[in-house]
Amino acid sequence: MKSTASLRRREVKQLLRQMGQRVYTDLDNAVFPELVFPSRSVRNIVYDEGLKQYILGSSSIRRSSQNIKHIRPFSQLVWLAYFVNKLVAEGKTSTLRDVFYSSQAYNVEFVDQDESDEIITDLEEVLSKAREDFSVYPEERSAIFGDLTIEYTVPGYEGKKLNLSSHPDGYLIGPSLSTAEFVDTSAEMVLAVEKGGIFTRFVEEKVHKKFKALVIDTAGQPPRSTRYMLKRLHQELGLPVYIVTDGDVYGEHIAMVIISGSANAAHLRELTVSSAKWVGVWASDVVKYKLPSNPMTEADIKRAQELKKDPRYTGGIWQRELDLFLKIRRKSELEAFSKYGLTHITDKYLPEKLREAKGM
Amino acid sequence: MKSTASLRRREVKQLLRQMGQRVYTDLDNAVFPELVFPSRSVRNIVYDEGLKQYILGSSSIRRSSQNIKHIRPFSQLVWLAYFVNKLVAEGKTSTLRDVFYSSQAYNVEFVDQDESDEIITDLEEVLSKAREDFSVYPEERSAIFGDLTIEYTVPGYEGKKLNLSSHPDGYLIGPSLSTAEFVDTSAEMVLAVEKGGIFTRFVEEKVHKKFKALVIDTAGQPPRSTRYMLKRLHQELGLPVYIVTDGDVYGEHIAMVIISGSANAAHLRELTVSSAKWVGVWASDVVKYKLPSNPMTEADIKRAQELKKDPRYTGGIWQRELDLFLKIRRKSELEAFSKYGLTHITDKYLPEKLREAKGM
Amino acid sequence: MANRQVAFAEISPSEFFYRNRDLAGFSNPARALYSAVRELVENSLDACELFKILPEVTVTVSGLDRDSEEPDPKPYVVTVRDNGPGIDPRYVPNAFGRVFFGSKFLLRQSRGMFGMGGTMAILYGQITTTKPVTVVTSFDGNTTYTFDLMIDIQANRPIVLRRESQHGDGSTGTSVKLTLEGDYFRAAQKIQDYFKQCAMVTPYAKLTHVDPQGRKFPFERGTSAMPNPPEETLPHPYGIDVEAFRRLVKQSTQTSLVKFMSSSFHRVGPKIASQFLQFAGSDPNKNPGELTSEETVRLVEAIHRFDGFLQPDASCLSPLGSEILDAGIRKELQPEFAATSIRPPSAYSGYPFIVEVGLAYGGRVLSPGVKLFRFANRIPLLYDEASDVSWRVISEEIDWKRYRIPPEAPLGIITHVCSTKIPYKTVGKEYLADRPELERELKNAVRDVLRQLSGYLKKKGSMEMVKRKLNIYGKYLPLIARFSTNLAKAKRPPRYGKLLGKRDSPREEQRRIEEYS
Amino acid sequence: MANRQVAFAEISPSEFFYRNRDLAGFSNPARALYSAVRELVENSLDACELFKILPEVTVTVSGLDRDSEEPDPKPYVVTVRDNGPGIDPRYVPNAFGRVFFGSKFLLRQSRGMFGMGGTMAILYGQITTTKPVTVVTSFDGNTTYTFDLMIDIQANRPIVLRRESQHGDGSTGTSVKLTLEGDYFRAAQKIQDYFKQCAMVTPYAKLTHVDPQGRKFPFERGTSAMPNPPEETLPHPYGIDVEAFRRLVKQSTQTSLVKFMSSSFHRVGPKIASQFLQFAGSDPNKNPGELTSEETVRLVEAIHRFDGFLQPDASCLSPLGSEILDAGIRKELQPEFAATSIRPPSAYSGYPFIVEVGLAYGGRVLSPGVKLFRFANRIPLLYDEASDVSWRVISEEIDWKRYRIPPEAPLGIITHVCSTKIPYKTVGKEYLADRPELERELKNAVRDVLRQLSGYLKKKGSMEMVKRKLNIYGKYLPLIARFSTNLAKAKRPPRYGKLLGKRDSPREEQRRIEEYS
Repeated sequence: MKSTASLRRREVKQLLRQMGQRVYTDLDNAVFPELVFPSRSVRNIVYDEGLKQYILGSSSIRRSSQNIKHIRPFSQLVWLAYFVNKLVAEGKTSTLRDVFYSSQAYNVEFVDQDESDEIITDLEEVLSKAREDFSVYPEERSAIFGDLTIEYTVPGYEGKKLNLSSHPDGYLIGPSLSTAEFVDTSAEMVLAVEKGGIFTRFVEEKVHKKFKALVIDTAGQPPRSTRYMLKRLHQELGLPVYIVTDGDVYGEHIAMVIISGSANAAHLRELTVSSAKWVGVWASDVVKYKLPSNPMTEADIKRAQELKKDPRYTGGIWQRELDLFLKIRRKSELEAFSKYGLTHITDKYLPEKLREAKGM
Repeated sequence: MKSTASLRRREVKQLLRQMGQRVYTDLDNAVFPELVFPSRSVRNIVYDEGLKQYILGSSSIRRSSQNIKHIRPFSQLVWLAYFVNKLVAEGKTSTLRDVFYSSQAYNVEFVDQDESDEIITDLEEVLSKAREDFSVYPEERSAIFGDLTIEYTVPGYEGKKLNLSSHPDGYLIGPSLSTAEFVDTSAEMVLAVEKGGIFTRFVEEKVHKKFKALVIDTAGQPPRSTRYMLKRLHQELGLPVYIVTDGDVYGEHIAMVIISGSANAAHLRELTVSSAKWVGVWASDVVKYKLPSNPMTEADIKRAQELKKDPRYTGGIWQRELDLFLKIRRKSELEAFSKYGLTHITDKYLPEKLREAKGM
Repeated sequence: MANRQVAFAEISPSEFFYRNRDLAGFSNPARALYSAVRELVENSLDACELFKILPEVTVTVSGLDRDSEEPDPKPYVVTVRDNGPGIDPRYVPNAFGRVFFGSKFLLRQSRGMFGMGGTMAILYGQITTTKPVTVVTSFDGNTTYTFDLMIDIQANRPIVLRRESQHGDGSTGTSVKLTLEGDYFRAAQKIQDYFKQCAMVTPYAKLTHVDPQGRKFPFERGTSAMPNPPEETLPHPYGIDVEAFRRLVKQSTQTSLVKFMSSSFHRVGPKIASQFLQFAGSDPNKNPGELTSEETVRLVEAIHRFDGFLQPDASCLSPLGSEILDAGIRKELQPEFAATSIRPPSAYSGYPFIVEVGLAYGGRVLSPGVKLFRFANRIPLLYDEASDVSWRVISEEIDWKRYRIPPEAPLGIITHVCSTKIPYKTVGKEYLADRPELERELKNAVRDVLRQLSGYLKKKGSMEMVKRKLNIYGKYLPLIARFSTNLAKAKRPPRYGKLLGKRDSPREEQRRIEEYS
Repeated sequence: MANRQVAFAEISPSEFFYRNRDLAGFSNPARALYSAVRELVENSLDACELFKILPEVTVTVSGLDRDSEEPDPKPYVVTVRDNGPGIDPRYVPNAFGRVFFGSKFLLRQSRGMFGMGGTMAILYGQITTTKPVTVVTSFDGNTTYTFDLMIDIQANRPIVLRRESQHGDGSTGTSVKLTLEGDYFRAAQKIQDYFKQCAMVTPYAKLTHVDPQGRKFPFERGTSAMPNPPEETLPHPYGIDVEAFRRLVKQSTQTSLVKFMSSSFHRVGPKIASQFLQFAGSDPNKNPGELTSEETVRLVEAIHRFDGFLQPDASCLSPLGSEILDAGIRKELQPEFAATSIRPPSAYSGYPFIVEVGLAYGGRVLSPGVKLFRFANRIPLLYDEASDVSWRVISEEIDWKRYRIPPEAPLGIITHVCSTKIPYKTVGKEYLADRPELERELKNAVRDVLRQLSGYLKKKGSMEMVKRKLNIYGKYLPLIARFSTNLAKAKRPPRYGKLLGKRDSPREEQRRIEEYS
């Protein structure tokens, strides 16, 4: 295994410098500098049948400092490059909110955090890098547990190793874990679960040992850093990824986003694990296991009908389960298995579904 | 340091058995069994000037199995005792939601999770124990970081030790950390911060070393397990607790709940650290540090006016800062310090405030 | 300058209403057909009730050209026949052919308030079809008179085209047949509703409607109990004005003020008259005919300030009464449960009134939700519901939660106001003003019937509850036994069977259930 | 049986309205005082405008006993004096003392529609105070006549108590002084609003109101432009009925149908008359006087089916016009911006009408939010706003977002409908019916004024924008330079000064700004 994290850092620094040079040279030649990057407008988000994910089409934004409407966001974008360049150089991280407040010392006048968040996405596009690569992390964090030894690259911990099975409450997936190298693992798969309660149950029931698995709590729709972690585990360690969610359309969509990405991250292609498998809870499981269930709300039904038209949902279990949800009009939570005892989900359900998944 | 966690577990098992025996004996003597515990009605929640916290008054609920309106919740309460007794015996944990679904195998018919949550609180009262003591944990979890060596008591990890400074993204405070024994620490204080982003900043800036501190991310209003952890760190290790929140009335109230408890946990007295100190962000800090700020909303103002009448807020900085919030009608977030650079909060603000706090 | 002049002209009352016919409910062919039917029916019912005759009214609407497939609007013939007291032939031409000539200009409860509905119908028929109205009537049973009439609108005068008499068959009654341009297609629903609701408050009447296709809709008599006929009453001093006072003086033959007062006003006897005159500082023996204009004004002002007059009584009113209202509701709405509330007489601005409210719950006729049926002097009010005081009371003044009535319960609320003067907000006679006195009485009556319904539902519900709970110990005690045995680590289940044995009998059980509910 | 009889009686028109005075807006002392003032003012304005005299009307309201501290309601004296054409003394007693006698019974645009407001005010005064009305008038300027009148209500006849004449001062005009029981305390606000809004649509009138405390509220003339007087018009065939047709025949001297048609109807000439008679299958040369009743009915039915008649034109109407409306709005609302929209004539049911809409934005008089001012034939409509078609258009039919007007913008919308017949929903003359033709015209006019406002706001906004942006390069380019220097690890700042130098002149700058906005 090679040190991907430090490679990435070097690459980002280089990209930032190139961007600065382009702008500098234009100015020095008395030319209004401009930056060109793909448009994120709804019309430019297209579904790629081959990649099985949303990507950006060919329309571009040309942001010119000559245009009086563009000059403020242009300045903000250059400021952001300047700011994250310092972060990366100093080995520090920052949150989206920090970026907003940090700007206030520089007169670049973000109206609100929504505006600075937008510019951060712009920079992702200009550099073709996810914001985690230039040290901007979200606040929400999910957790991981299992036999994986990592080696930190963050300042003060360089070279230190840790095994992620040593704390049974799980490890937060934050900046230092995201940038750590993977050293060694005995795991043969990754299990991504939607909820903290089920994560704890899995750990308690030693799923990591019984199934040789790394267990990840996605805490609902997983933040990008977690999707990035799943991608790395799959890519660098060759582990298959299985996804376990609540038995409802939102659960189905969590799985879909891990597998095929989301429309609002269509400009980033390194976040999907297209071979990951959604193993449940399916609508058919709700029926088959006679799970305690609740009626779907109006919003649930509407969401299911929307997803039916979504190109990512073509064919396979995706359409089949949406149809069944719409037919039974009921949904179940993962905890519903507790009706049959707390360990039913790990003793009975999970083995059955993993067997089934391997045949998929 | 003695093994408080295992002591507690034994005590809970004994209490559950006593409860069962009382019910059993009554039934065996052809007497309708009943359970008596303090009422949680608003009229029975009183402020104790001495303890500086809310406690329950002298009114009681007499829940009798003879009363046709009581017999269902009575049965549910005895079932819950039976259920958590198994959990404790097997060293397993459960979430509030798990309890709701688990009941469905037993015909005790909770209408919804609100109802089972209520019965869990009833059992807390009957046993005078927090639900974490009988292995029922919330889903939300906060995090800890710093030089503290713990020894696990959970099955499979008994006797294993871990130092909480080994993972710089922080350790989740879940069931295994809550039940672990404290072995050793070099820390001299606990810093509880309201937000994950600031927690990460503190770790990155090595606050744990510079200030010899354990850093806890309360993730907003801290869950009970986190308040329980703060209490233990204070009581068992003798560490003073300092609280750092956003500069608004909700931040002030987070600090207050850690120090004096909340009205809806008035039946539990082991969750407060009455000597803890709120070091900021105060309304006066917003002014003094010229922080970027937002206008308070109608709801903020109303909340401040309510808190002004709250007996816990008598005197001291509590009233003073509320008055100032109401005067300036503005609020600031912790991240606002980023305006002066990312490390301003740890380099300048925190040392100043801790100095100030020691004089309080 | 002399030539600049405004032209003046006089018009007759018929002319005025001809020009402004929408003021009286004749604004378009659909509304006019509906108004013609109701005005004639109401005249018939008023006449029968005044003489306590059990009413039988038949209303036929048919196309003028029966075979015509022409679309609406087109000419229709409306015939209304009753078994009432008939009309003296001397009065027939003016009663039907002259605006402001009628029998409704008295202080007496009647459906008509403005005394011109019938004439307006005839006038409208004439201007849209130029056909005369035909009136056939017998007031003594011996002779039947037939008139063909038209109206000289500009002169407000009847034109008698035909007057014939023939031998009668011993029965009295009147039949009116007029031709007018109408739109039955659009009016049909309102006309049907009108009959249905009429039948609800006049269950003692036999109403028959024959529609243009010849279909017969009979509304049979549900009871032969009839309310007492309304009586004419003297005006109450409260609300009198100078003009009215002067007229009373002119009519009176009394020669002293005290006698005049005690014979001309409602509920004013010699004692109250004396007290009042003392209060007013007037000589009780003064001849009222000698009052100067200034003295009259002062006396009327004193009347308004004096608070010693008695409230008007309602002997002159003719409410439906509980029995008739109940019969009407049961007949038309066939409810699972019915209740009525009759309020004691009250008064506003010197006019006595009585509020009666009925309630119907469940059954096969009502659909879920609250439906309001409004009546005033036995007229169904079908338009502008949301502007009516009853609607306001029901939608704003009632705390429905108090009565624990399920929100989608099938409920009918029937309100009836009778008075010598109904406070209509418009000439259209479709909704009543928010008089506080009226609102208060309606509120009390609605609350009363809701309490009755609430009691009924509670009784019905508690019987079901008892059944449901009978076996509750049997369900839960075994569970409690099982869990506590496990907790106590006991070796055998507890002997709690005796607790179940305590249930000696269902009656004992029920006693206990009630004790704890 | 013979003795059972219904009693019949005739009442006069005065009697009818005396009994039902709430039908004409005289339901209580506050409303009555307001109605008396407005009816008299409207009569004065109608008279002046008919003769194109710039109106000057003074309205004085004072307590009958000026020193009395008595609380309301109490007797008030209302005096309305105008500089109109005056009234021929021969007509004075009937014009003021007789219901259904007046000058409004024509097909002509006027404020009054029912022709009895003034008489009702006098009648109400008489029944509450028994005081006569005093009318002083001169129609030639040479002689001034003074009348004291009362009404014999039962006979609907004036009683002349005094008739005097004296030498005039050369000017014409009428003054009416009546005494009635009123409640100024509760009516004051509405009366004030009435004058304010009147002034808005009659800026050519000088109105003066003197209140009971003697305070003078003058509403000065804002323009001396006056609309053309309304003209009487022939009836349009659309909407004619048999009765009206027969009257036209009777009045006509023509001896052939084709000549009768083309001389009796609005916008019917010989050509259209011939086409129509062919359509109806009638002989154009037939003498209309010889039409049978059946033929008349058939002809009227044919009129309703024929679609070759022209729409009514509006030459008979007297709209305010853009100039007068604008002057009125500016005078009374003193807005930052005003706009008007005058719609072309349209018609409903044969009555021509014109919609005029004004808009006022900003200034010191209006408060935030939309305020609606409604007028019909120049009468302000103050009651029942939510039932009016204008309100419905503004609140439901307009997509406000389209015009980018800030939600709390201080906005006044003025709607004026003029017609030979205003479609009032009630006699109270307070709100207009939802006629689809009317709704469409209002919608178009409101949209038009909103578009004008939208344009104004946009222009105002873009000028400010230009100023704000002038120095924007100067602000941002140095920042871009600084950050890119750091990123590029360059040793000196870039030479971007030339880019700032490119700003040759502010005009060049502005051109570029506009190019990119």
